[in-house]
Amino acid sequence: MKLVYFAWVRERIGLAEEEVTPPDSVTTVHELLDWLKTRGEEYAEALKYPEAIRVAINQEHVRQNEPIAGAREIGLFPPMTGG
Amino acid sequence: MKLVYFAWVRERIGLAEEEVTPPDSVTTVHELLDWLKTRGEEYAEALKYPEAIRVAINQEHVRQNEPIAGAREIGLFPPMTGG
Amino acid sequence: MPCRIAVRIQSEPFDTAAEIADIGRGDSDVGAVVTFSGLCRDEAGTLAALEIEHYPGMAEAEITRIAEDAAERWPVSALSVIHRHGRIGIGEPIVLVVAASRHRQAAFSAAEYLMDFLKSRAPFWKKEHRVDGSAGSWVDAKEADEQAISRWE
Amino acid sequence: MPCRIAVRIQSEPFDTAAEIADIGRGDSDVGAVVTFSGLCRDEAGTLAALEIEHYPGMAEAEITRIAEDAAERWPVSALSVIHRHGRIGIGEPIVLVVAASRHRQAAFSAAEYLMDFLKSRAPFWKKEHRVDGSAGSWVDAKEADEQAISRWE
Repeated sequence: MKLVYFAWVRERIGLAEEEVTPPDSVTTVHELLDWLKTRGEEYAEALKYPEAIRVAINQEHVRQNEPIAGAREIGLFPPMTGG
Repeated sequence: MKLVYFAWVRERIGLAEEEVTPPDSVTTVHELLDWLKTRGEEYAEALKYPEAIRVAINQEHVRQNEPIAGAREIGLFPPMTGG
Repeated sequence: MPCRIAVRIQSEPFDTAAEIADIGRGDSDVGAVVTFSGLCRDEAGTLAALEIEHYPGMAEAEITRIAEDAAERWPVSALSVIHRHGRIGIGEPIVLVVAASRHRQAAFSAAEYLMDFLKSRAPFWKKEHRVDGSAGSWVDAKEADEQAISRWE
Repeated sequence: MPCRIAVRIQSEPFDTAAEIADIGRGDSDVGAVVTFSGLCRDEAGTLAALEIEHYPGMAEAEITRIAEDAAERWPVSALSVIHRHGRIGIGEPIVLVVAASRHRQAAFSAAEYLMDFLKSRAPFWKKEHRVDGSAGSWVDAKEADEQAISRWE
């Protein structure tokens, strides 16, 4: 699946997007965040406060307990400041 | 004092404004309306439903129980439909 | 900072964009501008235009009083109101309210308050011009407009 | 009549007057047009500009969803939203919401609803550019914006 990062999540991870294949044990957004944190210093730093991370699956907002099955694209970003 | 009329009050009375000198017994707006109704058919028709008449003294809204002492200009008109 | 209040009664059309640009000018602290445009509307397809009569002097004074009340209730930095009189064709603007503030809710509330009071307190009256040339009638005041005021009390 | 919804995300400035004119065009039943313009604001005098990042695709989709919700709640005939991205100078418009309706309260409510949800649901992020050239920080989301949503529930 494709992960896309925005704002300070993107800056801290150092990537705008990437393809990942999490292990089968990763079934929810929350588990995905935990798994990502194991992928390196910059991920651990970017995702240190998971409650500050907003998530979209296939470009729709979801909560962190949402299953990720069927997700083509998951967006991770800080609280939005539009308008 | 000067009376000014607007919209259908003006049309029914047939005047946009006039100078009047009501008798001393006329002390409130309500009494002024009653007195005006005695001045002719067109006044009686225009002021037939006093609850439909809005009043301004010196260009400020007042209720019909307001005293008219000190009034330089009294406006009589239907409910407003601005905006 | 006191609120800048501008009230104009005129027969000419106005330039909404210029009014919006004016109200933010030279004030880098304005984050929100809300406008309300009231257009001449033809409900039944029988209307050619509206003729708007007003009480000169009182119209300006009353709208200014309403704007001052709004400026006391919400932290707005500028309020502008333009109200036209005379003949207004279908689709043309009749009234424009512009409210500027640091905060969007203040700008929204001030504009809405102004329009609510303007509708039933500002001395303007509308008469219809019919498409078929027959004499139109005076537009009746709406009970809903009178009631709209009570929610601000 | 269904509500016409138009959503545009662009880096270019927009012409507010043209947007207002467009929304009323060919619809003689529109009596009320409410606009909200959100301008780039400099609170402390230290800001040179804002850089606005967005999630392409999702930004349009999410604003469209918010507009559709608004159109279900109030009888609006048209809703337009333009949101800019990229570098925006102080005083420049960032976002424009235009709501058209027969009734002013519907237009006001729809515009206010749209802005409230847009603030904390549309995927945009603001980064500061400082006057002194130093690296600015990402603008924090405001608790007040999150709370503004709850009044519509």
